[in-house]
Amino acid sequence: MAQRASTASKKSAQVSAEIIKDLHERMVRIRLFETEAGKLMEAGRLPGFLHLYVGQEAVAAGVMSALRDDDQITSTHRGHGHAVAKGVGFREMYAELYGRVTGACLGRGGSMHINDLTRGMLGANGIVGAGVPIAVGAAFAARYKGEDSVAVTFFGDGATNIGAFHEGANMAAILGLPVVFVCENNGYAEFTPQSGHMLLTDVADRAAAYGMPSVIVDGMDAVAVHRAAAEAVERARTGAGPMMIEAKTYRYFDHQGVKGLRHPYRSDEEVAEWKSRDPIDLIEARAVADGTATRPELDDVWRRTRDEIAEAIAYAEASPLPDPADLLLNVYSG
Amino acid sequence: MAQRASTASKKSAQVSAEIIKDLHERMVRIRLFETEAGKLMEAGRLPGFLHLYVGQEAVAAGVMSALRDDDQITSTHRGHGHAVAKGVGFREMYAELYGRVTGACLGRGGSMHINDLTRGMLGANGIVGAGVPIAVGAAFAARYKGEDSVAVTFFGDGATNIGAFHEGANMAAILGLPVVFVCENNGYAEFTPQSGHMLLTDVADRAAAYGMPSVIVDGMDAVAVHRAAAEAVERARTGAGPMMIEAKTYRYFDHQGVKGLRHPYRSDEEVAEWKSRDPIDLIEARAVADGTATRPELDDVWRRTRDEIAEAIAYAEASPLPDPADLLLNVYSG
Amino acid sequence: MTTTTEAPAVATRKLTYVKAFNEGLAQAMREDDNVFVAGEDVAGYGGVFRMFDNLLDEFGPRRMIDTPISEAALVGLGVGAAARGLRPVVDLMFMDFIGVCLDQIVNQAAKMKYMFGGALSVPLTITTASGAGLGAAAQHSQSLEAWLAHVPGLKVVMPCDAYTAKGLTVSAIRDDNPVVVMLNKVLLGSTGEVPEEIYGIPLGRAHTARQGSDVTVIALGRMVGEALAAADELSAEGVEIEVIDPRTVQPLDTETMFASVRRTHRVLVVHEAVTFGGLGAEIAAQIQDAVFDYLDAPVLRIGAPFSPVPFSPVLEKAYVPDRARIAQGCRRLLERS
Amino acid sequence: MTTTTEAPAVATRKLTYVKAFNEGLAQAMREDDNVFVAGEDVAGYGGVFRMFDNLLDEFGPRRMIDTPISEAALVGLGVGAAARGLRPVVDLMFMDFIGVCLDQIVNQAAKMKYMFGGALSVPLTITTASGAGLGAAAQHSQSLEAWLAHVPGLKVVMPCDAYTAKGLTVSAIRDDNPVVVMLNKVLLGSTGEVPEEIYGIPLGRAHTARQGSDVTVIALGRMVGEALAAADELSAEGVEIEVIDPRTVQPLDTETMFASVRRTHRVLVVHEAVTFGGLGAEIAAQIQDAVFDYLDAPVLRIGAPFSPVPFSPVLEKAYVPDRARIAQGCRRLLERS
Ligand SMILES: Cc1ncc(C[n+]2csc(CCOP(=O)(O)OP(=O)(O)O)c2C)c(N)n1
Ligand SMILES: Cc1ncc(C[n+]2csc(CCOP(=O)(O)OP(=O)(O)O)c2C)c(N)n1
Ligand SMILES: [Mg+2]
Ligand SMILES: [Mg+2]
Repeated sequence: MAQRASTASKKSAQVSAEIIKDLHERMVRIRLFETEAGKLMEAGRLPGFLHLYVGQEAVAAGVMSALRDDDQITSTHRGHGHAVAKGVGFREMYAELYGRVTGACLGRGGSMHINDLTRGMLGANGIVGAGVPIAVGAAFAARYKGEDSVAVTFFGDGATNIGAFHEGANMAAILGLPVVFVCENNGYAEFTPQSGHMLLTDVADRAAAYGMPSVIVDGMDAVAVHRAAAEAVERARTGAGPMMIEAKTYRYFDHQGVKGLRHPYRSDEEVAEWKSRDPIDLIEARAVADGTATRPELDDVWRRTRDEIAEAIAYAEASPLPDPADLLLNVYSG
Repeated sequence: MAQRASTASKKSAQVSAEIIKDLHERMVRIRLFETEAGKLMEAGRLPGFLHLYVGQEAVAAGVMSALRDDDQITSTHRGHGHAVAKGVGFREMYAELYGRVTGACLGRGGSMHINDLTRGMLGANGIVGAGVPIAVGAAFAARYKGEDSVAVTFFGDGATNIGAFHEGANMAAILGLPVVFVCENNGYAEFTPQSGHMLLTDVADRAAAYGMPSVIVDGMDAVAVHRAAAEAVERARTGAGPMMIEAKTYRYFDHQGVKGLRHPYRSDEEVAEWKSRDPIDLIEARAVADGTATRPELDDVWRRTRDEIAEAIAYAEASPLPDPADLLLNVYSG
Repeated sequence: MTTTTEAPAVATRKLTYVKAFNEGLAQAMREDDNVFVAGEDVAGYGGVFRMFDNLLDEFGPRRMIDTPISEAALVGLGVGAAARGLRPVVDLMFMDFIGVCLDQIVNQAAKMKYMFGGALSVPLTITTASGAGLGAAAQHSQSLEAWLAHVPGLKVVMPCDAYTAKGLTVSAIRDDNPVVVMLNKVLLGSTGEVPEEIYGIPLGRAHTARQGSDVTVIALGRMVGEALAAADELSAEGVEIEVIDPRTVQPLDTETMFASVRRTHRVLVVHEAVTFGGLGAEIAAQIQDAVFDYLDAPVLRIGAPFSPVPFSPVLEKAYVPDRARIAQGCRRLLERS
Repeated sequence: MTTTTEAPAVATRKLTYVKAFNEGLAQAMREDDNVFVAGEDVAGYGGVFRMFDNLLDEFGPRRMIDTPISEAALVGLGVGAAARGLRPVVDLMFMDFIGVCLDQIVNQAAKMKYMFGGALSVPLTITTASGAGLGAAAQHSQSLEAWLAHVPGLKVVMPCDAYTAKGLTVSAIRDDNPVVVMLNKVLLGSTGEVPEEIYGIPLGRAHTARQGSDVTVIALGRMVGEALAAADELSAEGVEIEVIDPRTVQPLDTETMFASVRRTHRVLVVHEAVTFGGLGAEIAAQIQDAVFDYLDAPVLRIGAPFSPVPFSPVLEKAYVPDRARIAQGCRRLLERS
């Protein structure tokens, strides 16, 4: 039913140098954004919760590199990676994490509600599965208006057990809407392994319940993800309807925050094994091997990004707090 | 994935005469109960809504004949057939439709809430899909208490699009509970044909999304349904987990009430074609042909049932109305 | 687009409540191509309450969408489409079904603008049928406006007659916020004068349906008609009651209520919902706070008793407030000195 | 099984709120094998708030069930199991998630006994964490007790400290009705004296947390502590306030409130939920009705402003009521003659 990973990744050989570099840069941007956010949180400088994306970078980078600016995405509680990859600026993202009025939500939303309508980022979401039908609605609007943009909805393995996912998938299928369903299967829903929340090995097999094609990709291989996404997006854009991509991936940090020492829900070996296939290491090795980029070029991406992040954090810290007098701002329109 | 109807019905040859008679009687009881209820409604003697089961009798009869009294069922808005087949009395059912204090719900619930805990009938339900997780809970309780009863949940084709179905199916699967999922696919959700609410031809294919086996049966053939149900129940009872049965069936009357003249959502030919395979006609022909019963014996079932129904309606009509002074009865326990 | 055309003064013909709704919706669809309707059996069948009759013929399947039984996805579809600039009208058939999709209404539609720092609007209209009286029992008869009115970001309207069914629906669709339009099932076939042209009734403004000097009765939805009937009965006894129809329960026009109470000194609030935690509580709390010194008697609330809606008509009749209970409440208020 | 052991008089040691909850739950599980717990990460992980720490070790996987992210099925599992005689404890983690499963709570659990003509009971306990103060923003910080208290058939408790967290949880589990236990997230780590033995706190009975003669403050959940702090502050000014903790908001012990107001003549209600449509409205409405002639000033309500819960701590602090606002409210009430 679902194409196997091998099938999809075989084609991963044939992408341009430009795309490889693009994928690399998106991933580095996510990695550094998240690592710094984690440090700030551990230093007690950020309020609220952080669900960090480190480890899963290839998915956001691979999918977003296949999208246009006017394509829409809906995201999850673990949304920073999607936002960064979709082009949301570091400044407004950090400022939001700091609760500053210059933030992406004017300090009102925090980590779980980061959005940027100018970038087609229709928001992270604190409710598991809730973004799925919203993406279906965005795709509906595109078709209704005669535009050819598509909508992509990201969700975890755990999220496929909630009703909104099921309803949204069936709705997209029966209406034949341009939606790409991207399951980031990191093997866990919080602290429950996939085997504890569903009997299937491959979430992609759920697509058949909606008459939707699906593909499984190596979620640590940004190129493989990019190719699968490009295909699914092309299908959707040309009116062939929705499709599901399952990307097998892993999160390095805890469900929330950076380190989780409380409950050994996964082994050190498991973590180490996944890290040995780090998505950024993989693409760098490949880029250097095939001459797409030199080591110094790659290092430069890290350096530039680090500088940009340092600047953005300084900007956030220097930004004013919201004024409590404006508590009722934006509750209603008009 | 799902066994095809042919596979399941082949075995339908080998059931005992006793079971054939049992199936016949259950179906006649449903048919007459519903036909009379429909007449009473058209005569303006029953308040509220009625979703009649006529046409689908083979499903309730086939499943219920495979159950024990201590097995539990949850039902739907179209619940009379399930209740009758599970052994709920005509008196309390009619009395409930009349809103009398002698009714199955003391007149508080009406058609959509008929229940009988002594018969393992955990209630009709006015909310599409809502009975599914409740059956999962009943099955959980049975296993928890070390009992070997099973739970059966009935739902329509349309109901498989709602979140509660999806969540309940996955929950039963991952917990390995003794639940049998019976989809009564009558081809319509209200006035929307199946092709308008899902892309699949066979609802049974949805079971795979939960790692659950499934089977498709001819829902006009009570014997076929009985055999499929007996197998699924046996599996569940012996700890092999949940299974889904899709019974392809048809409702003769309108979604609600008896005749629907407003919107020609289905053709006369379609209705006639299904009626030509009437489940009661089928079993009677078979019973007479193979000598299981004589025509007079079968007629006697109709006559006895008619008498019982006339008596039950008289009982209901003679029953007192609830006392408005008792408005707050049973809102709380204790 | 939050301007509302004020209603024309002269009505020209009688229409049923449901046809008035339907006409308002159709005119709003003609006015703005961004308006579409989605729901279960709204297109081909025209809605189980005939709310959407003939709209498929006029607007076609692009704008009239039949959906699967998937209320969470249905509302979500509306949220996403609204976020992208359309003006969806999403139908929930029975209000009782909001339990399966409240997250999309409350955590998504209502909060999105706020959480996103004002980056967008969610001009979503949700239509639904509420109320008891048809023997539809506990899961098909509820009036749950108190839940919705407690949610910042939502607006809620409760048309009491054909005229308001049309005007409030038009305003709901034109409004840039998520608005829930609670039609009343018992009123669907009731008739009233309705202007032919499109008109909006301003949201958040109460209407004094009858003037009187002795008692103020604030009535929601179908209870407006019951209150007017009670007023006739009381008038024969020499008691003149003022009937206020809030029309919109979120935002709630309390100023009109306060002004009335300052004149009458006595007030009764009536709604179909159960009294405990109903909007009568909010209205009573605000009135006693704002015009405490004008009150000659405590604010009296009339609502349903604290039980699910019973099926048996004899119980249902005792359950839902009516003109007799309203009249009796007014008399009690007047007895109190 | 609706009897409740009255709490022993002497407390022996301090425990955190969350440990007190956990201890009560564990003792109720020891008391009755029919009690089991289901929810997301409640077993292996012990709950994201550590509410279920160590319970898997003691009770094993038969009684501690980790479930998929499927709240509708989770509550439904509880309803079905309760209908079949078990006493499920079902955890919803954050109260904000009830939007995805409210149908099972409201249309199934709450109404089943009534709709079924009394044929069964639904002894289901739903635990959840509510309230703002952790920077968790609009979808993880709500206090939605007003929705639940408006539903006939449900009971709702709001423990304000470690002692009540244990006792109300035990009573909720022993009760034969669906009861929602709203823990408060900010209080989880707060400590208080808690008896070691199992005890229940009667549902539906308010507790006078502090006696005073000048103003009655009725405070829900975490606001009880804020009210007591305000009382200390006011006491220094020579003003003695009486603090009433309803403990159970459905059923609501209004008699205790009325009796207090008859003595103090002034009353303030405070809760975390938004003021509009919050339970303060119901309490105010009942008080002005029942003891109108005793009131020297209108009932004053303090709650959150009408907006979603903001993320930025500076806004969140301004959003949630606190001791300062309560004290100020009391002063305002006293100024009014
Ligand atoms: C409706 C709902 N239920 C529960 C939660 C709490 N929760 C937040 S994230 C999460 C796990 C999600 O797992 P998955 O979908 O696999 O995403 P991942 O965290 O692995 O990225 C849970 C249970 C929630 N936010 N919303
Ligand atoms: C949550 C919910 N949505 C919508 C309805 C209205 N409704 C009642 S029955 C029905 C159609 C059900 O179709 P199906 O499941 O196929 O059952 P059938 O009526 O064909 O037996 C609908 C939409 C409802 N009762 N509950
Ligand atoms: Mg995951
Ligand atoms: Mg059907």
